[in-house]
Amino acid sequence: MSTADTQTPARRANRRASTILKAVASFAVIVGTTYLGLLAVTFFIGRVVPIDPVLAIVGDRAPAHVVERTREQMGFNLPYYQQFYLYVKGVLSGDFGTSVLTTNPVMSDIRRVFPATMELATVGTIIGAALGIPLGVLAAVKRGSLADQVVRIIGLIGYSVPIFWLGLLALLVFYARLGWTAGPGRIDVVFEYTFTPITGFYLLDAMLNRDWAAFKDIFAHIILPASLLGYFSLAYISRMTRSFMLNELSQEYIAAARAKGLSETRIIWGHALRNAAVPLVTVIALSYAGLLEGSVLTETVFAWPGLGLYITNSLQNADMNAVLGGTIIIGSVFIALNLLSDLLYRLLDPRTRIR
Amino acid sequence: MTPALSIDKLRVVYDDFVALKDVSVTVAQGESFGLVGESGSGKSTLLRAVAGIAPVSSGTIDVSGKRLGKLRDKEFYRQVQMVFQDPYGSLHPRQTVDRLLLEPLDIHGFGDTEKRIQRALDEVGLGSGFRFRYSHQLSGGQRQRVAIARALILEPSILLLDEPTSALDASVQAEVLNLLEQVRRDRKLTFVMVSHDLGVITHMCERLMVMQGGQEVERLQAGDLATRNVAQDYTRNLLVASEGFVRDA
Amino acid sequence: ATPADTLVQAWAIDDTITLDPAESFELSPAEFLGNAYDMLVRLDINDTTKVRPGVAESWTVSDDGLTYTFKLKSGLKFASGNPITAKDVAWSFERVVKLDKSPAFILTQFGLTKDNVTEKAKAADDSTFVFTVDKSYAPSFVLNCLTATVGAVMDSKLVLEHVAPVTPTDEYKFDNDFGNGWLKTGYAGSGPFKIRDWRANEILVLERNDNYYGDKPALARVIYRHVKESATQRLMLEAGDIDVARNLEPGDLEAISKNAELATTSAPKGTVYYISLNQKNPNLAKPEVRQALKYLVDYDAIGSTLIKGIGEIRQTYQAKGVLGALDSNPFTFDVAKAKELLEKAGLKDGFSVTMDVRNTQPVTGIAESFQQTVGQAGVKVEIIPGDGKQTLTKYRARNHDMYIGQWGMDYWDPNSNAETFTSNPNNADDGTVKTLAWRNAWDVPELTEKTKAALLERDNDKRATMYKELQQAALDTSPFVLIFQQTEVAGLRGNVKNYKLGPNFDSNFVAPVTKE
Amino acid sequence: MSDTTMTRREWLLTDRPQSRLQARLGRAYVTWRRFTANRLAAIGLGIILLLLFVAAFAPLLAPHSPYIGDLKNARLLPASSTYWLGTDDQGRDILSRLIYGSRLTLQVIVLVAIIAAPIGLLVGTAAGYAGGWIDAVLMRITDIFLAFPKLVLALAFVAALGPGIENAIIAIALTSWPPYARIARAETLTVRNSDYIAAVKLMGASPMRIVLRHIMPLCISSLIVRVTLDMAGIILTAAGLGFLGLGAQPPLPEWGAMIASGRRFILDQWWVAAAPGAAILIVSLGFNLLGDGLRDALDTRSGGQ
Amino acid sequence: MSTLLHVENLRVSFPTRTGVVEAVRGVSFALGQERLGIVGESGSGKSQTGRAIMGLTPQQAEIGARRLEFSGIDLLKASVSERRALRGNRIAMILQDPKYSLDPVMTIGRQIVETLRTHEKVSKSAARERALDMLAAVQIRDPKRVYDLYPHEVSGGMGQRAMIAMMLIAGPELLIADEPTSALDVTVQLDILRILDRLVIDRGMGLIFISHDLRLVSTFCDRVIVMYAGKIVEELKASELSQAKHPYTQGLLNCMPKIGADRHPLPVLDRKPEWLL
Ligand SMILES: Nc1ncnc2c1ncn2[C@@H]1O[C@H](COP(=O)(O)OP(=O)(O)OP(=O)(O)O)[C@@H](O)[C@H]1O
Ligand SMILES: Nc1ncnc2c1ncn2[C@@H]1O[C@H](COP(=O)(O)OP(=O)(O)OP(=O)(O)O)[C@@H](O)[C@H]1O
Ligand SMILES: [Mg+2]
Ligand SMILES: [Mg+2]
Ligand code: NI
Repeated sequence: MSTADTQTPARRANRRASTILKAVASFAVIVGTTYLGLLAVTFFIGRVVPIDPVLAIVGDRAPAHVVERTREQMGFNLPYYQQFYLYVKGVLSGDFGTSVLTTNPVMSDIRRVFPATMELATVGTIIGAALGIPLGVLAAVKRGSLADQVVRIIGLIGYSVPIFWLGLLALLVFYARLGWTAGPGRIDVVFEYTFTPITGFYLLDAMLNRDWAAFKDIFAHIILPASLLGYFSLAYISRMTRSFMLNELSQEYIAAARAKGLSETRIIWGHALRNAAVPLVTVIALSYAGLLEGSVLTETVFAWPGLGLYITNSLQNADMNAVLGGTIIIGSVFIALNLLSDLLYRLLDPRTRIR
Repeated sequence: MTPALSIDKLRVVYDDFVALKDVSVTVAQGESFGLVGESGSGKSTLLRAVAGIAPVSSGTIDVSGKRLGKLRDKEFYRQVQMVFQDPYGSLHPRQTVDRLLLEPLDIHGFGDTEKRIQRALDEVGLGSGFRFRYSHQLSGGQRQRVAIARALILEPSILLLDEPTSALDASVQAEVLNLLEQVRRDRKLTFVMVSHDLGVITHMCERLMVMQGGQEVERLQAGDLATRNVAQDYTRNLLVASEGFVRDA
Repeated sequence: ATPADTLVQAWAIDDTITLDPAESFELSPAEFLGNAYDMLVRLDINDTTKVRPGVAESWTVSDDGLTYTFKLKSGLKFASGNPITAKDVAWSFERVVKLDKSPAFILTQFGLTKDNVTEKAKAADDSTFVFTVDKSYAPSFVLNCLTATVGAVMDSKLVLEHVAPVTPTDEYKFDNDFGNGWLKTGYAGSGPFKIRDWRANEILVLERNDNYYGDKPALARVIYRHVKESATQRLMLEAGDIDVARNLEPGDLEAISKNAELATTSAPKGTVYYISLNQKNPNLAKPEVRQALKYLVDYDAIGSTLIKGIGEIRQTYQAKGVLGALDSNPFTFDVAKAKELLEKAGLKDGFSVTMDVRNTQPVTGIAESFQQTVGQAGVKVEIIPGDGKQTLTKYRARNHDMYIGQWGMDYWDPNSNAETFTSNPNNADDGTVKTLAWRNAWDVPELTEKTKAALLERDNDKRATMYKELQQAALDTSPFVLIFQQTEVAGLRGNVKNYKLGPNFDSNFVAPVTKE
Repeated sequence: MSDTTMTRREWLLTDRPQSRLQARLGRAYVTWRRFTANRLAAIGLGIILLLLFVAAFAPLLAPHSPYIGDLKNARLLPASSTYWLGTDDQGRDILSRLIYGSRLTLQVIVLVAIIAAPIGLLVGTAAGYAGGWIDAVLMRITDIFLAFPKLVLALAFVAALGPGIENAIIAIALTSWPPYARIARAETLTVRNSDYIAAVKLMGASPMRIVLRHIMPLCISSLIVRVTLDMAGIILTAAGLGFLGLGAQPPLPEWGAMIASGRRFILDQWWVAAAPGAAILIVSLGFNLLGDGLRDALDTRSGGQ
Repeated sequence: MSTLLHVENLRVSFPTRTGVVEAVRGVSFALGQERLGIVGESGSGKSQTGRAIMGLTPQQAEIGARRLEFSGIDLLKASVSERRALRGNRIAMILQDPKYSLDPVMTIGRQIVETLRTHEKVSKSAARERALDMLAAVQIRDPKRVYDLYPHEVSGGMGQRAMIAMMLIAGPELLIADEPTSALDVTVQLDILRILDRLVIDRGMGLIFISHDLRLVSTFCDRVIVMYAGKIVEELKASELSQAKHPYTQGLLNCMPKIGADRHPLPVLDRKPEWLL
C-alpha cells in the first residue's frame, strides 16, 4: 500500500493545481516585494550618498548658475517621495531613465554591459564547475589523502588571493611574457570594423557570423579573466562538492549499492554525485549569481566593459538612474537564478517534484 | 469525579490531510489508557494534539474538567507532560542531563533545584554519576529514563507516553516499563500510552483503543485481548501477527 | 599588433560624458573634439602665447577693441560635405549661448546673452563673421578663448536635421534642443578626423575626414581604448596591442623609457596641483600658518619620486608657457622656518586638521607625504580619502579643512587661472561666482579688482606684468600651496612617429602621426 | 580500575563527569582532540595565534615606524638587511607596516564577525522558528539584501558614512549577514520540529526562550564554521574596498590598502604588493584551515560516525 | 545439504579515539541452504558480522578470521573485484531500513535493473521484463506502476519489497537480511517474511536472518545464533529456543511482556560480567 494511492486521482489533481497556484502566487509576491525593496533601498542610497549628482553632468568647473539650472532640470529639487514616485512610475512603464554618464538610456547601456559580464561569468562558471566538481569528488572519495589536501589547498588559495593582484600577475605571465593569451578587453581593435555584435555575447556572435578569426580572438581575450573567475568559483564549488559528497557517501544507499556489487566508479558518479547534484545546483547558481554581479576588480584589471564597472562608476558619480537600473538587473538575475535553481532542484530531486 | 482527560470529536488536519477524524476518548483519573494501531493511524497525533503541538481544527479537549484553548499556559504543562518515542531525538544534543532537568525548574521558577534534580534522578534509577553527562554519553534506556525524569520533575498528574520503549531492546524495555509502572503507582498518575506492541499495551493499560486511519476501530479491556474477545477483523489481524511467523502448511 | 593604418591608444576615457562641444568640458573629450572639430582660431602649439588661423583665414580688431571681424577661408566643407559658412559660425555661437551649458561662460563672459547673441555674433556675409564684445578686452584674451572647444564650428544644416522638440520652460525658453541630444554621441564638424563611434567606457573611434581642407592625416583611423590601469596599459604597449599608452605612472614610464622598442614623449599641460586651505578654519586663516605650510612640502622628494616624469615642481599658479607666467619657486622644505612661523601664529604645538583627498595618484601619494612632513612641525593631518565626485561635492560646499586637487585651465589664457585663484567677487556662502578663492573663503577684494583690470589691459607686456604681480601676491599670502604642474606623458611603440602632445588637451593633435 | 588516580586525560574523557565544569571541559577536550587530530587545522590555529601574537606585540616586533618613511632616499627598495621586506612608495618599511597592519586585520575580522553573525543568527532563528508572516517578512528582507549587489551596498554605506576602516567594517558586516541568516534559518527549520524542541515547549518555555537558549546554541557551531571560512572573503572585501579607495584611511597600514597601492608597482617592484598579499593569503588560509577543522570537530553528525 | 559459507573466528574491530572497539570477537558458524537467525541486543555485533561477510565493513575497521569461505572461495584472499563480482550476484544483503537504503533520486525499476545489468549481460528490455517479474515475485500488486516510482513515493513495506527484489534479481545463493522488518508494521512484517521464506524454499537459497526479535526468529528460522557483546553465547535449533541454556538467552525470552501473562514487575536481565569472556 503506498501513501500515493491512498489519495484519489481527483484529489491529487486538485491538490496539484492548488500547489501550483500557491507556488505561482507566492512567487509573484516574492518577486514584487523584492523588486520594490530593491528600488526603495537603491533610491534611499542615492539620497544618502554625499555626492552631488549634478556634478557628474556639468563637471567641476561649471559656473554656479549652470549647476543650479541643471539640478532643477533633473528634478533633484523635488521632495524625495515625489522623486521616488516619478522613478517607480517610469520603471513600471519600462523606462529606467537615462544615464548621465553615458548619455544613453540605462536599458541600452545595460544591454551592452550585461552581456559582457554574463559572457565572462558563464565561461568562468563553466570552467569552475568543470574542474571544481571532479576535484571535489576526488577529495571526498580520497578523504584525508594527499589528493584531498592538495585540492583543499588549491581551493583555499582561491579563497584567499586578492583577484586584482592575481589578475595583474596572470596578465604579466600569460599575456606579456608567454603570449599565450590575448590582453585586456573583449576583442582586438582589428575587428572593430568587421565584427558586428548581434546579441552582445561575442563568442556567440562570432559563431553566428561564422567569423572564426574573430572567435579565436574573442576566445583568447576571454580565457584569462574567465579562468580567474573560474578559479574562484572552483574554490567554492570544489569545497561544497566535497562536503556534499561526504554526506552522500555516508548514506545507507551507498552501502546498498555496494551490496549490489556496483563498481566504485558507478557508485560515486552514478549514485553519490547524482544525489549531491541536488544541493550543488543551488551552490553553482549562487556562485554564478555572484560572478554576474560583476567583479569590478577583474573588470578594472582586464578593461572589461562590464556591469560591475558600470554600476561602480555610476555610483561614484551619483548617476542614480544607472545604479538603479543595474541593481534591478542584478536583482532580477538573482531572482531568476533562484527560480532556476529551484526548478533544477525540483527536476533533480524527485522528492520535491510536483506529481 | 471529573475525568482526567476528556477528548471530544477531535479532528487534526495537516495541510489537507486529515490525520485524526473526530476521535473521542475519556480517561479517568489514575487510569492507564492505551492506544494501538498500525503506523500512521494517528496515535501520536492524538497525544500531540493534547500536548498542544498538533494543529487541532475542531473538537474539544478537557483536562481535569478545564477546557483547553488554542494556547496552553504554563499551568497546563505542570499538569500534563509527555515522553517521546525516540530517546535519541528527544534530548537536546548539547545539554547535559543536569541542564535538561534544570530547564523546566527554571521555567516554572522552582526553588531548591539541587534537591529536585537529585531526587528525580534517583527516582528513575539513575545515580548522580549520570548527572553531568551529555545525551550522547547515554544508552537508549538511560536516555528514556532521563526523559521520564524530566517529565516527572514538574510533578504532573497526566503523562502522555508515545511509544516510550519501541526503540529499546527487549531487556531494556522491561526495565523502563517497570519504572513507569512504579512511578504511576507512587504518584497516582494518569497514563495515556501509545504502542504498536499489543503485549506492552496489555501489560501497561487497563483499557485500550485500536485505531486505523485516524479513526477508532474498537475499544477494549486489556483482558479482552488475552481472551481474544475482539469484534473487529483488523484487531484480530493485529493479534495474529503479534504471535510471530506461522509457516503455511 | 595593431593595423598599420590605425593608431590605437589606451587611455582612461571614462570622463567622456558627451561629445557636444557646447556641453563637453572634460579632458578626454577635449582631445576628441580638438581633433574632430575646427574653430575660428587655433592655438599655436609651437608658441603658445600666439594663435593661428583655423576656419578663419584672418581677423581684425576694431580700435575700440569691441568688434572682431573674421574672414573665413573659402571653399571649406564639413565632413558631411556641407559648405562651411559664416552662418554656421554664428549659429554655433548662438547655440552655445542659448543652451548655456558648463563651458558657455567662455563665450558669455564677453557679454553675450540669449537675447543679444544673434546681434553680437553675426554673419556679415557667407565668409565674414563679426563678433562684438561688451568691453575692450585684451585681444589675446578674446582670441585665446575662441580656441576652446566650445568655439567649435558646427555643421548647422546637419545638426538641424537632428533637433528634438522640447517644451519651453522658465529656465529654457526654446522649443528645441539645438541637436544637443543627438550630438551627445553624434558628430557635425570639420576637423581632420570625424568621430565614428563612441561606446562609453569602452572605445572611441576617430576616422579620417576626407573633406578636411588642410593636411590630411596619414592614418585612416585613431582608436582610443578605455584602459584605466597604468600597469595594464604598459603590458599592452609592450605586447604591441596598443600604439600609445596615455596614463602611465612614474614607475611604468621609467620602464618604458628603458625599453628599446618603445619611446616616450611628454608635454607640460595647463594643469596645476595644489593644496588649498579653507579660510573658514581659524587656524588655517592665520597668514603665518598659510606660509608655514608652504614650507612643509618636501618639494624635492616629491619631484624626484612621486611625480617624476609626470610633473614638474611649480609654486605659482599659472602654467608654464602661458602669457605672464611667473617662474618662481621660492619655497623649500624647511621645518625650522615653518616652526618659527607657527610659533608666531601662536601654534607652537601645532594643531589638527583634516584633508580631503581623492583616490587617485599622484594626489594620494603627495597627500601622504605631506601628512608626514607637516607632522614634523607638529601639525596632525587626518586624510579623508574619497571618490573624486564625493570629495569635490564637499569641496564645492566649502566643508573641507584642507583639500588637495588640481585645476586645469578652461581656455589657454592667464585669466582662466587668475580669475579662479585670485578673485572672489562675493565671499558670501551663496556667492554666485564660485572661484577657487571662494571655495576656500579667501576674501580678496583688491586682488579681485586687479584680476579684472588685467583683463582689460590691451597691451600684452603690461598685461603679463599684471599677472606676474598677482602670482607673487598669491605666493606671499594665498591659502594655496601650489606643488607642481602636470606633464602629460605618453609611451609609444617605436614605429609611431610625429606624435606630439600639446599644451592643452584640445591641442593633442593626432593628425600628423604616422606609423612606420 | 578502582582507586588509582585518574590521569588528567581520563578525567576529561570520563563518561561520568562529576560536575558541570568537568562535563564542559570534557566536551571541549573531545572537540579539541578531534580538532588537533587534523594536522592542517592545527596549522591554521597556529597561524591565527601567531597573528594574535604579532598584533599584541607589534610595537616590540616592528623594526621601523610603520608611518614614517624616507620618500627621497628609501623608496621602493627591495628586501635588504635593513628593510627585510623592502619599502613601499612612501619609503616606509613594509615589514613594520605588515606587523602593525595585523591589528587592523584583526579588528576587521572581529568586528565583522561580532556584527554580522549575531544579526544573521537572530534573523535566521527568529524567522525559522516563528514561521508564518514573521518568517515571510524577515526572509523577504534577507532576500532583498541578498539580491542587492554587495559592492553597491558597501560602497553606498561607506559613501554615506564617510570613509575609514570602521565604516568599511560596518558596510561589510551589513552586507554579509544575509547568508548567515539563511544558514541559521535552514538549521532552525530542521530542529524546529524535532522532539527535543517539542519537549522544551512542553516544559512551558516561551518562544523567546526556546530560540535564545535552545535553538541558537545549535546553530552557532555551523555559523562559527561558516564565519571562519568567510574570513578570507571579509579580508578581501576590505581589501577590495581599499582598492576602490574606501577602506582604511592613509597612512594606516591596512593590508588590503597596501596591496591596492602596491599593485601599481607589481611589474617592477613586485614585493610591495606581494608582501601584504602573502600576509592576507596566509591569514585567510589560517582561518580557512581553522574553519575546516572546526567543521570536522564540531559537526557531530559526520565527524562522530 | 552442502555448506555454503564457513565462518571461523571472525573478528571485526574499530580503532577509535578512545581505544579499539571490538565489535565482533571470534564468531564461528557454518551455513547451508537454510534459515539461520542471528539475535542479540543492540550493539552485539549482528550487523557487523553480516557486513563482514559481504565485505562492506567500513575502511578503517580491522577484519580478521581463521576462515571466511563462500562456496570454496576464500573471501579474505579474494581481490576487490572478485568480491565485487560476488556481491549482489551470489551473495546479497538486505539492509535494515528501506527508507535510507534506496537511492532517493533513482526510480525503483532502474535500481533493480542496475543490479541485473551489473552482473549479467542482458538487453535493456529484457532486464526490464525480469525486473517486473521480480517485483511481481515479491508480491507487488502493480509492478508496472511501482517500477517508475521513486523510493519516497512508496510505503515502507513496499520499499522493503523493492529492496528485496533488487537484491534477489541476480539470483544469489546466499542472502543476508539485516533486520529486514524491524521498521515495518507487524502485519507488513509477516508479508515480507513470507516472501523470504518462499525464496529459501523455492530457490534453495541460504539465508542469514538478523533480528533482535526472539519471537520472530524462533518462529521463522531453522537455527538461531544468540550473540552478546560480539560473541556467540549460544547456538540452538529455533524450535528449541524456549529451552535455551544460557541465562542471557533465557533472560531475553523472559523479559518480554506477553498478552495474558500478568507479571508485574517484568523480570529484567541481570548482566553478568562473566558473559563477556
Ligand atoms: N507534521 C505533519 N505534517 C503532515 N502530516 C503529518 C504530520 N505529522 C503526522 N502526519 C501524518 O499524520 C498521520 C498520522 O501520524 P501519526 O504520527 O499520528 O501516526 P502514528 O499512529 O503515531 O504512527 P507511528 O506508529 O508510525 O508513529 C500520518 O499519516 C502522518 O503521515
Ligand atoms: N564505524 C564504527 N566505528 C566504531 N564502532 C562501530 C562502528 N560501527 C559499529 N561499531 C560498533 O560495533 C558494535 C556492533 O555493532 P553492530 O552494528 O554490529 O550492532 P548490531 O548488533 O547490529 O546492533 P543493532 O541491533 O542496534 O543494529 C557496536 O558496539 C558499535 O558501536
Ligand atoms: Mg507515532
Ligand atoms: Mg544492526
Ligand atoms: Ni588581442
